[in-house]
Amino acid sequence: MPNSYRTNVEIDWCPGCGDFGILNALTLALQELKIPNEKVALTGGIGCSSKIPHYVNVYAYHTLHGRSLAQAQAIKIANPELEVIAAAGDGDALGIGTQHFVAAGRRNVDLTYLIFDNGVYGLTKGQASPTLPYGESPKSLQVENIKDPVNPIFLALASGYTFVARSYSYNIKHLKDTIIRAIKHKGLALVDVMQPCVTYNNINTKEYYDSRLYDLQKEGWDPVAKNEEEYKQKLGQAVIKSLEWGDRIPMGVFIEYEKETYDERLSKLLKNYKEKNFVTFPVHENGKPVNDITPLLEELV
Amino acid sequence: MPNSYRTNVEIDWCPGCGDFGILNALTLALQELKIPNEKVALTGGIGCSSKIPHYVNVYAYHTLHGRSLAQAQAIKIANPELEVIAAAGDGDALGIGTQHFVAAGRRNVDLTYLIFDNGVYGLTKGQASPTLPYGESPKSLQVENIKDPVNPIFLALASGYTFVARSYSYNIKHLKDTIIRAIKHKGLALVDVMQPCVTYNNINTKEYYDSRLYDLQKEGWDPVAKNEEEYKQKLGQAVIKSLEWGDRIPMGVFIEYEKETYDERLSKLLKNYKEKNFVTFPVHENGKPVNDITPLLEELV
Amino acid sequence: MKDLNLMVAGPQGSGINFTSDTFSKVMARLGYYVFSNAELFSTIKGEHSYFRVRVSDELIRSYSERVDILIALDSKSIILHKDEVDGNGFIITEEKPLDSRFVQVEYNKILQNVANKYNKNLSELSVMKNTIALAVVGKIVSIPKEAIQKVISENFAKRPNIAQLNNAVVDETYSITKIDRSISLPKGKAFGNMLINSAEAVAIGKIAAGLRFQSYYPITPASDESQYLEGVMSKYNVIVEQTEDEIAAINMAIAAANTGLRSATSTSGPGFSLMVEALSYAGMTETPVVIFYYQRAGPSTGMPTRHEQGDLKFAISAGHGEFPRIVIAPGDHEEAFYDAFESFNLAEKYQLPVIVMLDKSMAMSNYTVPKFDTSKLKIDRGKLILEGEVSNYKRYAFTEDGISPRTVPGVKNGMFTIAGDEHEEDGHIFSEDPDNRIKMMDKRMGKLKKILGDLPNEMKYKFYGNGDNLIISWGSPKGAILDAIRERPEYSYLQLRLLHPFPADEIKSFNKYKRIVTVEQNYSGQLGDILKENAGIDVSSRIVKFNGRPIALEELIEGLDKSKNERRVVLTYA
Amino acid sequence: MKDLNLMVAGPQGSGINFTSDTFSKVMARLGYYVFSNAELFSTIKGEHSYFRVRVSDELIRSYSERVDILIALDSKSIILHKDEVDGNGFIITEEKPLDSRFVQVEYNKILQNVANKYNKNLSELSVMKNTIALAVVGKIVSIPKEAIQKVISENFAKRPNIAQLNNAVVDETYSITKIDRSISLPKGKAFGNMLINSAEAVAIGKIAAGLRFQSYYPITPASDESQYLEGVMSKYNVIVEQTEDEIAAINMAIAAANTGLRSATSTSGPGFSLMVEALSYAGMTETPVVIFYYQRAGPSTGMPTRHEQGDLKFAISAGHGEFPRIVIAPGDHEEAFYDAFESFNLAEKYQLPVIVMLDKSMAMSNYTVPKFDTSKLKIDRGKLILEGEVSNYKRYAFTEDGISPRTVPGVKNGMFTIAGDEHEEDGHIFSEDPDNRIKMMDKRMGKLKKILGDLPNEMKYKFYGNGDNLIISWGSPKGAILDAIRERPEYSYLQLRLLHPFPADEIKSFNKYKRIVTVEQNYSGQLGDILKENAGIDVSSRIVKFNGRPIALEELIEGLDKSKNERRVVLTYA
Ligand SMILES: Cc1ncc(C[n+]2csc(CCOP(=O)(O)OP(=O)(O)O)c2C)c(N)n1
Ligand SMILES: Cc1ncc(C[n+]2csc(CCOP(=O)(O)OP(=O)(O)O)c2C)c(N)n1
Ligand code: SF4
Ligand code: SF4
Ligand SMILES: [Mg+2]
Ligand SMILES: [Mg+2]
Repeated sequence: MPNSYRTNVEIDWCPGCGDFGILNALTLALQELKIPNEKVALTGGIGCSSKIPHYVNVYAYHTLHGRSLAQAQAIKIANPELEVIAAAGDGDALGIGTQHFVAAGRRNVDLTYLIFDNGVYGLTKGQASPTLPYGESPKSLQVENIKDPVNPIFLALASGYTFVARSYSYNIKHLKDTIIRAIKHKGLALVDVMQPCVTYNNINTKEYYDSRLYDLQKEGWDPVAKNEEEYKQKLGQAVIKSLEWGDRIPMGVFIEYEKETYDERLSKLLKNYKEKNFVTFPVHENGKPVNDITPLLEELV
Repeated sequence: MPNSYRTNVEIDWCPGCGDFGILNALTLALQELKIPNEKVALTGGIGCSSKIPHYVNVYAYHTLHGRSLAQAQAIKIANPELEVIAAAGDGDALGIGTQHFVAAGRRNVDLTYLIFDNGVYGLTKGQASPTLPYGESPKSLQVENIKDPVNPIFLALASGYTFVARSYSYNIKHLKDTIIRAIKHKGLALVDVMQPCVTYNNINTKEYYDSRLYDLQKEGWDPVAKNEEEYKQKLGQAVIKSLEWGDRIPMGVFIEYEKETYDERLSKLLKNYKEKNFVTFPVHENGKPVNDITPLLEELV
Repeated sequence: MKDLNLMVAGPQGSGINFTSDTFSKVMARLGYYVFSNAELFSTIKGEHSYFRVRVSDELIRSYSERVDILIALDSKSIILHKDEVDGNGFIITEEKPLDSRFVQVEYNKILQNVANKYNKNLSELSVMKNTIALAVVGKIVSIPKEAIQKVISENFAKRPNIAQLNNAVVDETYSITKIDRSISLPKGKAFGNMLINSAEAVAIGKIAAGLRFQSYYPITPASDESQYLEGVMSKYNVIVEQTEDEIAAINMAIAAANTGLRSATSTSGPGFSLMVEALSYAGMTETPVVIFYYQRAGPSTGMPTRHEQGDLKFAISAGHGEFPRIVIAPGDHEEAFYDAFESFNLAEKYQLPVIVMLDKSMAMSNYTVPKFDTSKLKIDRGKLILEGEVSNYKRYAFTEDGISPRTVPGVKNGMFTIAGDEHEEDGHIFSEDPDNRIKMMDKRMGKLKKILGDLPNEMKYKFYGNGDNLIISWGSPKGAILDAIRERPEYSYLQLRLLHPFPADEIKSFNKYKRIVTVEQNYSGQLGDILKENAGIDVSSRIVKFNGRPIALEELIEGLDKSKNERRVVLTYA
Repeated sequence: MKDLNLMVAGPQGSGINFTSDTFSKVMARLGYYVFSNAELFSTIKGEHSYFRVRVSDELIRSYSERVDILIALDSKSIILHKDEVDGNGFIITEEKPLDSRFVQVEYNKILQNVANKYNKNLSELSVMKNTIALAVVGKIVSIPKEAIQKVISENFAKRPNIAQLNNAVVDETYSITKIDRSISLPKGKAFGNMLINSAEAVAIGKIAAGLRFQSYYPITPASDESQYLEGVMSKYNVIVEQTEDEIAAINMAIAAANTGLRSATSTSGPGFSLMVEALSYAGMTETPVVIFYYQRAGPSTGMPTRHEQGDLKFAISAGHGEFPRIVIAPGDHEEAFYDAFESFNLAEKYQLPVIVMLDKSMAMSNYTVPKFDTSKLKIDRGKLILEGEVSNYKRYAFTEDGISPRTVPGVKNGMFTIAGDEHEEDGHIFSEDPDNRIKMMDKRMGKLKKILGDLPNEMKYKFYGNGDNLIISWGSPKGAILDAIRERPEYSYLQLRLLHPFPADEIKSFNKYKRIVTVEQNYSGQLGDILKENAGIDVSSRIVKFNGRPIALEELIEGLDKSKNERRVVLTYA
């Protein structure tokens, strides 16, 4: 049995912040899956959200603003035996880190990406984040937001994410189940979590979401694609669903499609990658290099 | 009448490179539109493609790798009277500059973005670019490409580009017409140009494209959306079309939708933005600042 | 001189900034010099934080370790700060008194009385505990309650009901709270001063300079400035663009500059690091762009809301390859204003990037300064051609003074090619001619000498005092140093303002002082290295502080005394 | 000693590299010392470019301005280079002879003869003009044609038909070309040497060190190394990951390092600039990661295929805030190999980022070196715990030597929290305690002193010669300097290898030489500044070169002579 998944660090989020729900759902999911603590790596960027690695009793990487996903992919590539979870704010993920968001879709590394989507830059005091809807001006903004929001679901579908879902920080059950499903998914899984920021975002609040979010699966959407043909066809429909944002906002899984993951592809280029764990596969014996470079030197003579 | 649109700089692309076609089509388009040379700003990133600013006789910004679009947007914001064209390699646009690619969709600045899409990093000697299809290994690669390609059309649709097209460097007529249509479009227009690199990409060649590219418009696709409802609905269909890549590859306009541009939105925040050109609107009179800061100082007393 | 030191401590988000800001404003209005600063956690709510306000009838520019009045809004504040409070001081609290300093305030009774009077629920008023504490301080210092109420009314100008309730709380507090001792201050004489911080001073300086384009990505402590600008952008025609990251911010500022707008960006360490590639581009392309660099405690994310001056050598040498730049450091809010203004002249006259070094303590400490004098401000846009027509134009033409005329799009026949590759006079990049390379490097790097020749001495350094020993410093320690040399007149003080290019000739002449020490807020004493490299000055001691907090007056005096015997003195007061 | 200098000039993409590489290999096989270098344009095809190959029976490490044989593959090459060719030299060309140096070669006739023999079209053979020129050189220098043919066969091992045709061209050229003079070289005696450049040397050094993770974003001249690694990644179990940008490259390398792999990234100036934020993170998080920094001519995109050492001060001070790093500079391909190997030991032992400074001339000049000696290579991974179980684990525990044990995911109860914010021993960031801050800064920065104490002298500097005057330099000028002091024995040579932390004690002791000059390939003579700052050495002259081309032997000798009277000597040979 794994140890408790909570560290005993005091949490410094604002009371009522949606982040608490995500922390709870995540630790519940890990508990349910019974993954040993030392086999889990959790990364965060910089932001309120990205403090979560300090609260979860696993190998925790508190990285740089926007770089959570970049580092998470490298961790999984370095050691495919780990369960890797990347956490990020919407600013991290869809502002400063967008190049990694898109590039990750090309790799399909088997990890879970949780976006704490609150429409604002919480830790820097409430500026517009890339997901803040057009024309809104939550109280912390000096001027209304004149940019259109990024649509994380649509963007993930376009980038090739093989599992794409939306969930909600105040629906712990849905969120926990979605995280479990995302972790179990073999490939890159995105969970875009609607996460009210009670301090700065007085628009996208609990009240706002409670009345709007509906469960895609309950309304019959089957996101699973069993082959490429079906995947392509479902993509179009998933995109249409991702455009719904108004009186009704869909949550649940938009697409789920299993194909080769990055470690499987890497093993095409690296003959020992599948059998050996590169971390514990030694590079020296009592200091003597294991690699014999003589053939390389001979080639140059 | 504008001066010639070509500088007398000698071109240093490899003989036969697809880039020549883009240069030709672009100068023909400018000629046809008769925009005075001094009213055009053309930016490039870094790459074979991004040398194009040196060859066109307009205000030319040869920027940094990946930053063509970021700078182009600022030019248009600084002076909305200019016709702004951003050129970029696929590495520029979809590798190192992806965060700008996505963010630009949120602004909808009225400019034209030309991607020179050759599947490789030409100037650095042929490494895989983000659009190189999975499993391919053009002769310059040491190992086969194990990443999936970015789909620029799909990504642009997801990012909110209001005009999205594909064209082909060896079909000057189609390319010129597409560029003209893109320039005329009020809003952010992407033209993803299939551009064979004769030196490094021996897969996506002229022969490859000649037999595969078909004209969407000739097959009846009407990309124009006249309102938001229609736009959303056409997005789904356009996405499906963007997934075609095989024996048949669609070219032409995938979507065209006019909505508020960024300068229109900016004038909501800046009362003089519409009437005055901020470049020529003076900041001083004989050295004396025009802005009177006294009210700001008074507020602090 | 008599000074009063107030500390307001409590959980972040509990309104402690409201209390200290209001008190500062009230005292400034009453003609006092005020110096305040904030110690916040990098969190939004809950963590223990505090503000200090120092007030005096004479000019003060630093904070004191002594606390005369502590407003303790929770019991943690008492535990953490009670030992700092003077023996004759006051501790304003709800809790049971531990010694004679404690003033127990009946918060709930006061609020209940007001609630009854206005027919409100007690819970609606619970956020007004701060106001009570403030009023208690007012009573201790014998401030007329109307002075407080006026400022409260202004603060809540848009919400008169709230103002009314708060002012009723002031009335009630004044009427029922009993104080058996008081503090009397000489009458204030300094009227008409502004209460301001450097973020505001810089923003206003930029507006005066005709800033037209500001791009930024949010970051503490730089973004306060951009937010201030957003508040006035429409009135002063400034495009303020929040970008997707700092790379976009600097690239957009560069492009806007090359399109003819006065352009700037503001950031802190992590953001500046991401701007370095484009900084080098600005140098190569001779682009006039200004970067306002608000330092905070590093490395990496470090302590984002804490103070440091750790980025001096980095700012001077950031960027691959060699290119000219100007690095200047204001030392107080007035200089921040004038330097912000002047930085655009420098950038456009010499066509290069200018970096203005600021820091968290400047951005977040409010103090009183005289209203800025705008009469001598003069805008000089250098060799800029904004309209009309030119002929035979070459963007990078070799000229006698090394500066080429600069067109912008729209100018007929003025078409340029701007290139970050090495280029010829016309901006084209294809010859890679080795001799042209040498000429172009000489052209660009030659600006540094020209700048040193052109700039007036007060842009290079300022000198204070008449002691035989010399303190050399840069940036924000200025206030504490000026206050300290009043107590230790054996020290003079050389404030270095132009950090790059280094004014070696001028600074070398100071190498005659008996003993030279540096004062800086970083680990290694970077200025000491720079003085050695550029002026051959080997300082006898480096006084440094790097625990994230600004320098207090008393510890600096102590540090100066210690520096007689120690090569490195670490200040540690928190 | 007798040396031979060949220049192969022509349009880029016309195969001039094939000619020079083949000639180099042939001569190396024949026991000669070979030194070659390339001058390419930043373009793919068409622009004029050239390669030099210098050959001698004695050790040489630089190129000479004198050209003995010029292969001119187009008329532009004749115009540009004929004046460089020695009066008794040879100009191999298709065109009409202008003077006695010209050797007119009947390219078309030779190709036609071979085409006829093998029943081919002439057009198919037109790419083999290079081979003809090579064979003519072979004849001039009296090389047995079989020596050339053997190397050609190896080059085209996978395309034997091409090999056969090329070798037929060699036969035909040898048989019909008439040469009336020749060059005779003493017999070569240096057998068994490798012909290698630093990109290869570094790659092989990394493999020996057990590199497991290399991330990179393509950039000249760094990516040759990564491409070499891709070629052997499967065999040696190295994950080579081409990333979306340099920010991802360094972040992935850091994460892989913190997951337990030996990790590195390689880049050049523009890419390094983008890595600066994460470099500071690596310093703060005590991450062992190695950055191989291939300098090229800056600023900005500069001259991407040209040489410079302009990034020294930048590499030393890059990153916001203060943190420890190691910066080392190999001066030749052998050192590049050993330093690449050792850099991983340093990174893991001291848990910090290590920067290895290389440059374009090292990456792109091939010369002969003895086979690397692997017998003394020793891997030391420091306090790394890869498996098993630990207890009471704290990633940033204070220890006597300042280095904390380091776990990786998978180790039971070894859970760490890595944080770029200032942290406590357990990696958590919430106290922001000022005293902990001081201790943590001391812990990290204290490594610098430890490193200076631990490292052997030969990692810090090397010393050559016995003159009374001293040249101080770093990196690639080493070859030219060693060759030059043979001619000017009044100079000794101090090669600085450890650039940061600066070995001040050791270097100060050299301040006794009559006259000290620096030799560097940058504009301002950055090493001069560093010597002044750190060792109080005020050099009497700075010899610099910054036109994008490496230093030639003759100009350096001249520069040394000039340095007696000039504070700054600019070398300009192209
Ligand atoms: C390079 C860099 N730029 C800016 C910052 C400042 N910064 C800290 S948190 C943050 C934004 C946080 O917003 P988000 O990612 O949405 O997370 P949230 O706080 O809302 O959970 C920013 C901009 C930084 N740390 N690093
Ligand atoms: C920051 C940075 N990284 C890397 C490079 C090196 N570089 C020059 S061009 C190029 C790629 C060019 O590829 P692409 O954008 O597809 O343009 P193409 O040459 O194919 O037209 C790269 C990586 C650079 N100039 N700057
Ligand atoms: S500021 Fe917003 S996101 Fe941050 S902790 Fe508070 S409620 Fe949560
Ligand atoms: S390398 Fe390719 S893209 Fe570049 S100029 Fe040559 S053919 Fe064109
Ligand atoms: Mg957020
Ligand atoms: Mg390309």
